[in-house]
Amino acid sequence: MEIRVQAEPFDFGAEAGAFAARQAGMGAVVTFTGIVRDLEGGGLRAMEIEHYPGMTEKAIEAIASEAADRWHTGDLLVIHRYGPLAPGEMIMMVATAAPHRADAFQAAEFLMDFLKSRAPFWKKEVAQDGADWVAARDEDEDALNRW
Amino acid sequence: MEIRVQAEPFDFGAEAGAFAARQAGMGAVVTFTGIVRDLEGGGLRAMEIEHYPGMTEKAIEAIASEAADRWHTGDLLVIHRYGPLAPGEMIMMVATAAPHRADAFQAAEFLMDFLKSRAPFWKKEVAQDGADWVAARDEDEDALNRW
Amino acid sequence: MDVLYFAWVRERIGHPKDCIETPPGTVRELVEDLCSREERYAAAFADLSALRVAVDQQLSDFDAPLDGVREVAFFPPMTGG
Amino acid sequence: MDVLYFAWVRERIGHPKDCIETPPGTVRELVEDLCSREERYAAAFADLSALRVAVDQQLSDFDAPLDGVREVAFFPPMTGG
Repeated sequence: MEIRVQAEPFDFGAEAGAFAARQAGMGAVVTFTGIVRDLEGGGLRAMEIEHYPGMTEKAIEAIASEAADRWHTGDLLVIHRYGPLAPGEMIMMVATAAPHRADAFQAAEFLMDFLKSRAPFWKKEVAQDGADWVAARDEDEDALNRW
Repeated sequence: MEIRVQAEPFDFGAEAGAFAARQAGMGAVVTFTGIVRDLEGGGLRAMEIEHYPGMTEKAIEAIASEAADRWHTGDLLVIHRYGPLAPGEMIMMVATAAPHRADAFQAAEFLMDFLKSRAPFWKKEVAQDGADWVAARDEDEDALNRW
Repeated sequence: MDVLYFAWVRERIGHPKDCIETPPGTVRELVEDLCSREERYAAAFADLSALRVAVDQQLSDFDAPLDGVREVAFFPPMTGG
Repeated sequence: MDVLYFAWVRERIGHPKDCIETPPGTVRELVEDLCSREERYAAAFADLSALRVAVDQQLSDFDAPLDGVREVAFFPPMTGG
Protein backbone atom coordinates (compact mmCIF):
# COMPACT_ATOMS: atom_id res chain seq x y z
CA MET A 1 0.00 0.00 0.00
CA GLU A 2 1.42 3.34 -1.02
CA ILE A 3 -0.01 6.74 -0.04
CA ARG A 4 1.41 10.04 -1.21
CA VAL A 5 0.09 13.48 -0.27
CA GLN A 6 2.05 16.05 -2.23
CA ALA A 7 2.03 19.52 -3.77
CA GLU A 8 3.95 18.38 -6.87
CA PRO A 9 2.25 17.12 -10.02
CA PHE A 10 2.36 13.39 -10.73
CA ASP A 11 2.53 11.58 -14.06
CA PHE A 12 -0.71 9.57 -14.17
CA GLY A 13 0.30 7.41 -17.13
CA ALA A 14 3.70 6.56 -15.66
CA GLU A 15 2.19 5.80 -12.23
CA ALA A 16 -0.62 3.68 -13.69
CA GLY A 17 1.77 1.78 -15.97
CA ALA A 18 4.30 1.09 -13.22
CA PHE A 19 1.55 0.04 -10.80
CA ALA A 20 0.02 -2.42 -13.29
CA ALA A 21 3.44 -3.79 -14.27
CA ARG A 22 4.31 -4.80 -10.70
CA GLN A 23 1.07 -6.70 -9.91
CA ALA A 24 2.30 -10.29 -10.23
CA GLY A 25 -0.55 -12.76 -9.88
CA MET A 26 -3.28 -10.14 -10.18
CA GLY A 27 -5.70 -10.35 -13.08
CA ALA A 28 -7.27 -6.90 -12.78
CA VAL A 29 -6.07 -3.34 -12.26
CA VAL A 30 -8.45 -0.37 -11.93
CA THR A 31 -7.35 3.26 -11.83
CA PHE A 32 -9.23 6.47 -11.22
CA THR A 33 -7.90 9.95 -11.74
CA GLY A 34 -9.63 13.22 -10.89
CA ILE A 35 -8.99 16.22 -13.10
CA VAL A 36 -9.61 19.93 -12.36
CA ARG A 37 -12.63 20.95 -14.45
CA ASP A 38 -13.12 24.51 -15.58
CA LEU A 39 -16.28 26.32 -14.44
CA GLU A 40 -19.37 26.28 -16.66
CA GLY A 41 -18.55 28.95 -19.23
CA GLY A 42 -14.87 28.97 -18.27
CA GLY A 43 -12.96 31.46 -16.14
CA LEU A 44 -11.44 29.20 -13.48
CA ARG A 45 -8.02 30.56 -12.55
CA ALA A 46 -7.11 27.89 -10.04
CA MET A 47 -8.47 25.17 -7.83
CA GLU A 48 -6.82 25.55 -4.42
CA ILE A 49 -6.73 22.45 -2.29
CA GLU A 50 -6.22 22.88 1.45
CA HIS A 51 -5.52 19.88 3.65
CA TYR A 52 -4.80 18.98 7.27
CA PRO A 53 -1.15 17.88 7.40
CA GLY A 54 -0.73 14.92 9.71
CA MET A 55 -4.37 13.90 9.72
CA THR A 56 -4.58 13.56 5.92
CA GLU A 57 -2.11 10.68 5.64
CA LYS A 58 -3.67 8.88 8.63
CA ALA A 59 -7.20 9.25 7.26
CA ILE A 60 -6.21 7.94 3.81
CA GLU A 61 -4.31 5.06 5.38
CA ALA A 62 -7.36 4.08 7.42
CA ILE A 63 -9.58 4.20 4.31
CA ALA A 64 -7.12 2.14 2.25
CA SER A 65 -6.70 -0.41 5.06
CA GLU A 66 -10.44 -0.85 5.24
CA ALA A 67 -10.60 -1.37 1.47
CA ALA A 68 -7.85 -4.00 1.72
CA ASP A 69 -9.80 -5.74 4.52
CA ARG A 70 -13.12 -5.74 2.72
CA TRP A 71 -12.04 -6.98 -0.68
CA HIS A 72 -9.64 -9.54 -2.00
CA THR A 73 -7.08 -7.07 -3.33
CA GLY A 74 -3.40 -6.92 -4.04
CA ASP A 75 -1.66 -3.57 -3.92
CA LEU A 76 -3.36 -0.19 -3.49
CA LEU A 77 -2.00 3.23 -4.46
CA VAL A 78 -3.36 6.67 -3.54
CA ILE A 79 -1.81 9.96 -4.65
CA HIS A 80 -3.52 13.24 -3.68
CA ARG A 81 -2.22 16.73 -4.35
CA TYR A 82 -2.74 19.96 -2.42
CA GLY A 83 -2.03 23.59 -3.21
CA PRO A 84 -3.08 25.57 -6.29
CA LEU A 85 -3.94 23.58 -9.44
CA ALA A 86 -4.81 24.82 -12.94
CA PRO A 87 -7.78 23.56 -15.01
CA GLY A 88 -6.84 20.27 -16.69
CA GLU A 89 -4.33 19.31 -13.99
CA MET A 90 -4.74 16.01 -12.22
CA ILE A 91 -5.81 16.33 -8.59
CA MET A 92 -5.42 12.76 -7.46
CA MET A 93 -5.41 9.13 -8.47
CA VAL A 94 -6.09 5.73 -6.99
CA ALA A 95 -5.05 2.34 -8.36
CA THR A 96 -6.23 -1.05 -7.16
CA ALA A 97 -5.15 -4.55 -8.12
CA ALA A 98 -7.06 -7.78 -7.48
CA PRO A 99 -7.25 -11.34 -8.78
CA HIS A 100 -10.74 -10.57 -10.20
CA ARG A 101 -12.24 -7.44 -11.64
CA ALA A 102 -15.17 -7.06 -9.24
CA ASP A 103 -12.82 -6.64 -6.26
CA ALA A 104 -10.61 -4.16 -8.11
CA PHE A 105 -13.63 -2.03 -9.12
CA GLN A 106 -15.29 -2.18 -5.70
CA ALA A 107 -12.10 -1.26 -3.85
CA ALA A 108 -11.48 1.69 -6.21
CA GLU A 109 -15.02 3.01 -5.82
CA PHE A 110 -14.88 2.58 -2.06
CA LEU A 111 -11.58 4.48 -1.91
CA MET A 112 -13.00 7.30 -4.01
CA ASP A 113 -16.23 7.60 -2.03
CA PHE A 114 -14.37 7.85 1.26
CA LEU A 115 -11.55 10.09 -0.03
CA LYS A 116 -14.26 12.44 -1.27
CA SER A 117 -16.02 12.89 2.07
CA ARG A 118 -13.76 11.53 4.81
CA ALA A 119 -10.24 12.69 3.98
CA PRO A 120 -9.46 16.22 5.19
CA PHE A 121 -9.22 18.12 1.92
CA TRP A 122 -11.11 21.28 1.00
CA LYS A 123 -11.40 22.73 -2.49
CA LYS A 124 -11.65 26.40 -3.34
CA GLU A 125 -12.43 27.63 -6.83
CA VAL A 126 -10.64 30.87 -7.67
CA ALA A 127 -12.23 32.68 -10.63
CA GLN A 128 -11.81 36.14 -12.17
CA ASP A 129 -14.60 37.55 -10.02
CA GLY A 130 -13.82 35.94 -6.68
CA ALA A 131 -13.21 32.69 -4.86
CA ASP A 132 -15.62 30.12 -3.44
CA TRP A 133 -15.22 27.05 -1.31
CA VAL A 134 -16.68 24.02 -3.07
CA ALA A 135 -19.68 22.77 -1.08
CA ALA A 136 -19.91 19.10 -0.19
CA ARG A 137 -22.68 17.46 -2.21
CA ASP A 138 -25.45 15.45 -0.54
CA GLU A 139 -24.96 12.71 -3.12
CA ASP A 140 -21.34 12.31 -2.04
CA GLU A 141 -22.45 11.80 1.55
CA ASP A 142 -25.19 9.43 0.38
CA ALA A 143 -22.63 7.44 -1.62
CA LEU A 144 -21.06 6.29 1.67
CA ASN A 145 -24.24 4.50 2.69
CA ARG A 146 -23.90 1.84 0.04
CA TRP A 147 -20.81 0.35 1.67
CA MET B 1 -14.73 6.43 -29.20
CA GLU B 2 -11.73 4.33 -30.12
CA ILE B 3 -11.72 0.53 -30.47
CA ARG B 4 -8.64 -1.51 -31.29
CA VAL B 5 -8.53 -5.29 -31.70
CA GLN B 6 -4.92 -6.29 -32.21
CA ALA B 7 -2.35 -9.04 -31.79
CA GLU B 8 0.39 -6.60 -30.76
CA PRO B 9 1.06 -5.63 -27.14
CA PHE B 10 -0.02 -2.17 -26.00
CA ASP B 11 1.59 0.14 -23.45
CA PHE B 12 -1.06 0.48 -20.74
CA GLY B 13 0.62 3.40 -18.97
CA ALA B 14 1.14 5.35 -22.19
CA GLU B 15 -2.42 4.67 -23.36
CA ALA B 16 -3.94 5.58 -19.98
CA GLY B 17 -1.84 8.74 -19.71
CA ALA B 18 -2.61 9.92 -23.24
CA PHE B 19 -6.32 9.17 -22.79
CA ALA B 20 -6.54 11.12 -19.53
CA ALA B 21 -4.53 14.03 -20.96
CA ARG B 22 -6.94 14.60 -23.84
CA GLN B 23 -10.17 14.69 -21.75
CA ALA B 24 -10.83 18.43 -21.69
CA GLY B 25 -13.80 19.28 -19.49
CA MET B 26 -13.98 15.84 -17.90
CA GLY B 27 -13.46 15.51 -14.16
CA ALA B 28 -13.02 11.75 -13.95
CA VAL B 29 -11.13 9.05 -15.83
CA VAL B 30 -11.40 5.34 -14.99
CA THR B 31 -9.26 2.63 -16.53
CA PHE B 32 -9.34 -1.13 -16.28
CA THR B 33 -6.68 -3.50 -17.51
CA GLY B 34 -6.82 -7.27 -17.55
CA ILE B 35 -3.58 -9.21 -17.04
CA VAL B 36 -2.82 -12.87 -17.85
CA ARG B 37 -2.63 -14.71 -14.51
CA ASP B 38 -0.55 -17.80 -14.08
CA LEU B 39 -2.36 -21.00 -13.03
CA GLU B 40 -2.58 -21.93 -9.33
CA GLY B 41 0.84 -23.38 -8.68
CA GLY B 42 2.30 -21.97 -11.91
CA GLY B 43 2.98 -23.73 -15.19
CA LEU B 44 1.00 -21.58 -17.62
CA ARG B 45 2.90 -21.44 -20.89
CA ALA B 46 0.49 -19.20 -22.75
CA MET B 47 -3.01 -17.82 -22.80
CA GLU B 48 -4.27 -18.09 -26.38
CA ILE B 49 -7.06 -15.77 -27.32
CA GLU B 50 -9.18 -16.62 -30.34
CA HIS B 51 -11.64 -14.11 -31.76
CA TYR B 52 -14.13 -13.69 -34.60
CA PRO B 53 -12.63 -11.16 -37.01
CA GLY B 54 -15.30 -8.84 -38.32
CA MET B 55 -17.83 -9.53 -35.60
CA THR B 56 -15.46 -8.61 -32.77
CA GLU B 57 -15.13 -4.95 -33.72
CA LYS B 58 -18.88 -4.63 -34.35
CA ALA B 59 -19.78 -6.25 -31.04
CA ILE B 60 -17.41 -4.00 -29.07
CA GLU B 61 -18.67 -0.94 -30.92
CA ALA B 62 -22.26 -1.83 -30.03
CA ILE B 63 -21.32 -2.31 -26.36
CA ALA B 64 -19.40 0.96 -26.23
CA SER B 65 -22.22 2.84 -27.97
CA GLU B 66 -24.68 1.55 -25.41
CA ALA B 67 -22.38 2.67 -22.59
CA ALA B 68 -22.15 6.13 -24.16
CA ASP B 69 -25.96 6.27 -24.41
CA ARG B 70 -26.60 5.13 -20.86
CA TRP B 71 -24.17 7.36 -19.00
CA HIS B 72 -23.00 10.93 -19.27
CA THR B 73 -19.55 10.14 -20.59
CA GLY B 74 -16.90 11.78 -22.69
CA ASP B 75 -14.51 9.59 -24.63
CA LEU B 76 -14.29 5.79 -24.41
CA LEU B 77 -11.34 3.58 -25.34
CA VAL B 78 -11.23 -0.22 -25.72
CA ILE B 79 -8.12 -2.19 -26.67
CA HIS B 80 -8.32 -6.00 -26.80
CA ARG B 81 -5.59 -8.37 -27.90
CA TYR B 82 -5.80 -11.80 -29.51
CA GLY B 83 -3.24 -14.52 -30.18
CA PRO B 84 -0.83 -16.12 -27.68
CA LEU B 85 -0.01 -14.14 -24.51
CA ALA B 86 2.46 -14.92 -21.73
CA PRO B 87 1.65 -14.73 -17.98
CA GLY B 88 1.91 -11.11 -16.84
CA GLU B 89 1.04 -9.69 -20.26
CA MET B 90 -1.87 -7.32 -20.57
CA ILE B 91 -4.85 -8.76 -22.39
CA MET B 92 -7.00 -5.70 -22.75
CA MET B 93 -7.90 -2.31 -21.35
CA VAL B 94 -10.80 0.07 -21.25
CA ALA B 95 -10.75 3.76 -20.36
CA THR B 96 -13.75 5.98 -19.71
CA ALA B 97 -14.02 9.72 -19.12
CA ALA B 98 -16.96 11.57 -17.60
CA PRO B 99 -17.74 14.85 -15.87
CA HIS B 100 -18.41 12.93 -12.62
CA ARG B 101 -16.88 9.81 -11.18
CA ALA B 102 -20.04 7.71 -10.89
CA ASP B 103 -20.59 7.80 -14.68
CA ALA B 104 -16.95 6.96 -15.41
CA PHE B 105 -17.04 3.97 -13.03
CA GLN B 106 -20.41 2.69 -14.21
CA ALA B 107 -19.49 2.95 -17.89
CA ALA B 108 -16.21 1.09 -17.27
CA GLU B 109 -17.90 -1.72 -15.32
CA PHE B 110 -20.63 -2.01 -17.95
CA LEU B 111 -18.00 -2.24 -20.71
CA MET B 112 -16.12 -4.93 -18.81
CA ASP B 113 -19.21 -7.01 -18.01
CA PHE B 114 -20.31 -7.04 -21.64
CA LEU B 115 -16.83 -7.50 -23.13
CA LYS B 116 -16.48 -10.52 -20.85
CA SER B 117 -19.62 -12.33 -22.04
CA ARG B 118 -20.82 -10.67 -25.24
CA ALA B 119 -17.72 -9.95 -27.33
CA PRO B 120 -16.57 -12.96 -29.40
CA PHE B 121 -13.31 -13.87 -27.67
CA TRP B 122 -12.36 -17.29 -26.32
CA LYS B 123 -9.47 -18.01 -23.99
CA LYS B 124 -7.42 -21.18 -23.95
CA GLU B 125 -4.89 -21.93 -21.23
CA VAL B 126 -1.84 -23.81 -22.51
CA ALA B 127 0.10 -25.55 -19.73
CA GLN B 128 2.93 -28.08 -19.63
CA ASP B 129 0.48 -30.96 -19.46
CA GLY B 130 -2.11 -29.86 -22.01
CA ALA B 131 -4.46 -27.10 -23.05
CA ASP B 132 -7.96 -26.17 -21.84
CA TRP B 133 -10.56 -23.72 -23.01
CA VAL B 134 -11.51 -21.37 -20.18
CA ALA B 135 -15.15 -22.00 -19.25
CA ALA B 136 -17.52 -19.06 -18.99
CA ARG B 137 -18.42 -18.44 -15.34
CA ASP B 138 -22.03 -18.23 -14.18
CA GLU B 139 -21.17 -15.13 -12.19
CA ASP B 140 -20.03 -13.37 -15.36
CA GLU B 141 -23.38 -14.12 -17.00
CA ASP B 142 -25.17 -13.03 -13.82
CA ALA B 143 -23.21 -9.76 -13.83
CA LEU B 144 -25.10 -8.71 -16.97
CA ASN B 145 -28.41 -8.74 -15.13
CA ARG B 146 -27.54 -5.74 -13.00
CA TRP B 147 -27.57 -3.39 -15.99
CA MET C 1 -23.74 -19.36 -46.97
CA ASP C 2 -20.63 -19.61 -44.77
CA VAL C 3 -20.80 -21.56 -41.53
CA LEU C 4 -18.00 -20.71 -39.08
CA TYR C 5 -16.81 -22.53 -35.96
CA PHE C 6 -14.77 -21.12 -33.09
CA ALA C 7 -12.90 -22.41 -30.04
CA TRP C 8 -13.73 -26.01 -29.05
CA VAL C 9 -16.54 -26.19 -31.59
CA ARG C 10 -13.92 -25.64 -34.30
CA GLU C 11 -11.61 -28.18 -32.68
CA ARG C 12 -14.31 -30.88 -32.43
CA ILE C 13 -15.47 -30.40 -36.00
CA GLY C 14 -11.88 -30.26 -37.19
CA HIS C 15 -12.04 -27.25 -39.48
CA PRO C 16 -13.04 -23.59 -39.11
CA LYS C 17 -15.57 -23.23 -41.93
CA ASP C 18 -18.11 -24.96 -44.16
CA CYS C 19 -19.89 -23.58 -47.21
CA ILE C 20 -23.56 -24.50 -47.59
CA GLU C 21 -25.06 -24.19 -51.07
CA THR C 22 -28.76 -24.27 -50.17
CA PRO C 23 -29.38 -23.34 -46.54
CA PRO C 24 -32.41 -24.78 -44.72
CA GLY C 25 -35.06 -22.58 -43.10
CA THR C 26 -33.64 -22.05 -39.62
CA VAL C 27 -30.45 -22.35 -37.60
CA ARG C 28 -31.86 -25.40 -35.83
CA GLU C 29 -32.46 -27.16 -39.16
CA LEU C 30 -28.92 -26.27 -40.21
CA VAL C 31 -27.61 -27.92 -37.05
CA GLU C 32 -29.69 -31.04 -37.77
CA ASP C 33 -28.34 -31.19 -41.34
CA LEU C 34 -24.77 -30.88 -40.09
CA CYS C 35 -25.23 -33.51 -37.37
CA SER C 36 -26.53 -36.01 -39.92
CA ARG C 37 -23.32 -35.57 -41.96
CA GLU C 38 -20.75 -36.95 -39.56
CA GLU C 39 -20.24 -38.04 -35.97
CA ARG C 40 -17.89 -35.13 -35.17
CA TYR C 41 -20.66 -32.61 -35.94
CA ALA C 42 -23.04 -34.55 -33.69
CA ALA C 43 -20.36 -34.44 -30.96
CA ALA C 44 -19.87 -30.69 -31.36
CA PHE C 45 -23.62 -29.97 -31.30
CA ALA C 46 -24.54 -32.55 -28.63
CA ASP C 47 -25.56 -29.89 -26.08
CA LEU C 48 -27.02 -26.80 -27.71
CA SER C 49 -27.39 -25.08 -24.33
CA ALA C 50 -23.57 -24.96 -24.22
CA LEU C 51 -23.44 -23.18 -27.59
CA ARG C 52 -24.05 -19.70 -28.90
CA VAL C 53 -24.91 -18.73 -32.46
CA ALA C 54 -24.31 -15.56 -34.44
CA VAL C 55 -26.25 -14.83 -37.62
CA ASP C 56 -24.52 -12.35 -39.93
CA GLN C 57 -22.23 -11.43 -37.03
CA GLN C 58 -25.08 -10.65 -34.60
CA LEU C 59 -25.79 -12.84 -31.57
CA SER C 60 -28.98 -14.72 -32.36
CA ASP C 61 -30.81 -17.94 -31.44
CA PHE C 62 -31.44 -21.37 -32.85
CA ASP C 63 -34.89 -20.47 -34.15
CA ALA C 64 -33.55 -17.65 -36.32
CA PRO C 65 -34.50 -17.91 -40.01
CA LEU C 66 -31.68 -18.22 -42.55
CA ASP C 67 -33.38 -16.56 -45.50
CA GLY C 68 -30.90 -14.12 -47.08
CA VAL C 69 -28.25 -14.86 -44.45
CA ARG C 70 -24.61 -14.85 -45.58
CA GLU C 71 -22.81 -16.11 -42.47
CA VAL C 72 -23.69 -18.25 -39.45
CA ALA C 73 -21.21 -18.92 -36.64
CA PHE C 74 -21.27 -21.42 -33.77
CA PHE C 75 -19.14 -21.09 -30.64
CA PRO C 76 -19.11 -21.66 -26.87
CA PRO C 77 -20.04 -18.90 -24.42
CA MET C 78 -17.58 -16.05 -24.83
CA THR C 79 -14.73 -15.41 -22.41
CA GLY C 80 -13.36 -11.99 -23.29
CA GLY C 81 -12.07 -9.23 -21.04
CA MET D 1 -4.20 22.19 23.60
CA ASP D 2 -4.06 23.31 19.97
CA VAL D 3 -7.27 24.31 18.20
CA LEU D 4 -6.99 24.31 14.40
CA TYR D 5 -9.27 25.82 11.77
CA PHE D 6 -9.47 24.91 8.08
CA ALA D 7 -11.09 26.25 4.91
CA TRP D 8 -13.83 28.86 5.50
CA VAL D 9 -13.75 28.29 9.26
CA ARG D 10 -10.15 29.48 9.21
CA GLU D 11 -11.07 32.42 6.96
CA ARG D 12 -13.97 33.55 9.17
CA ILE D 13 -11.95 33.31 12.37
CA GLY D 14 -9.01 35.03 10.69
CA HIS D 15 -6.21 32.73 11.81
CA PRO D 16 -5.41 29.02 11.54
CA LYS D 17 -4.76 28.16 15.18
CA ASP D 18 -5.41 28.98 18.82
CA CYS D 19 -3.70 27.59 21.92
CA ILE D 20 -5.95 26.85 24.90
CA GLU D 21 -4.26 26.64 28.32
CA THR D 22 -7.02 24.91 30.26
CA PRO D 23 -9.48 23.08 27.99
CA PRO D 24 -13.10 22.65 29.09
CA GLY D 25 -14.77 19.23 29.39
CA THR D 26 -16.12 18.71 25.87
CA VAL D 27 -15.82 19.98 22.31
CA ARG D 28 -19.21 21.70 22.67
CA GLU D 29 -18.02 23.63 25.73
CA LEU D 30 -14.88 24.60 23.82
CA VAL D 31 -17.06 26.02 21.03
CA GLU D 32 -19.11 27.98 23.59
CA ASP D 33 -15.95 29.40 25.16
CA LEU D 34 -14.61 30.46 21.74
CA CYS D 35 -17.94 32.01 20.69
CA SER D 36 -18.00 34.12 23.84
CA ARG D 37 -14.59 35.56 22.96
CA GLU D 38 -15.36 37.44 19.77
CA GLU D 39 -18.05 37.89 17.14
CA ARG D 40 -15.99 36.22 14.40
CA TYR D 41 -15.92 32.96 16.35
CA ALA D 42 -19.69 33.16 16.83
CA ALA D 43 -19.99 33.70 13.04
CA ALA D 44 -17.78 30.71 12.26
CA PHE D 45 -19.66 28.43 14.68
CA ALA D 46 -23.17 29.75 13.96
CA ASP D 47 -24.36 26.48 12.41
CA LEU D 48 -22.69 23.46 13.95
CA SER D 49 -24.48 21.12 11.53
CA ALA D 50 -22.33 22.67 8.78
CA LEU D 51 -19.15 21.83 10.69
CA ARG D 52 -17.06 18.77 11.34
CA VAL D 53 -14.65 18.24 14.22
CA ALA D 54 -11.54 16.11 14.57
CA VAL D 55 -10.10 15.25 18.00
CA ASP D 56 -6.43 14.29 17.91
CA GLN D 57 -6.73 13.89 14.13
CA GLN D 58 -9.69 11.50 14.25
CA LEU D 59 -13.15 12.52 13.09
CA SER D 60 -15.26 12.93 16.20
CA ASP D 61 -18.36 14.76 17.44
CA PHE D 62 -19.25 17.79 19.52
CA ASP D 63 -19.93 15.73 22.66
CA ALA D 64 -16.43 14.25 22.68
CA PRO D 65 -14.52 14.81 25.96
CA LEU D 66 -11.29 16.81 25.83
CA ASP D 67 -9.49 15.19 28.74
CA GLY D 68 -5.91 14.45 27.65
CA VAL D 69 -6.54 15.73 24.10
CA ARG D 70 -3.69 17.57 22.35
CA GLU D 71 -5.36 18.84 19.19
CA VAL D 72 -8.90 19.73 18.13
CA ALA D 73 -9.72 20.86 14.58
CA PHE D 74 -12.85 22.46 13.11
CA PHE D 75 -13.66 22.49 9.42
CA PRO D 76 -16.50 22.27 6.90
CA PRO D 77 -17.51 18.93 5.30
CA MET D 78 -14.57 17.60 3.33
CA THR D 79 -14.34 17.82 -0.44
CA GLY D 80 -11.45 15.60 -1.46
CA GLY D 81 -11.06 13.32 -4.43
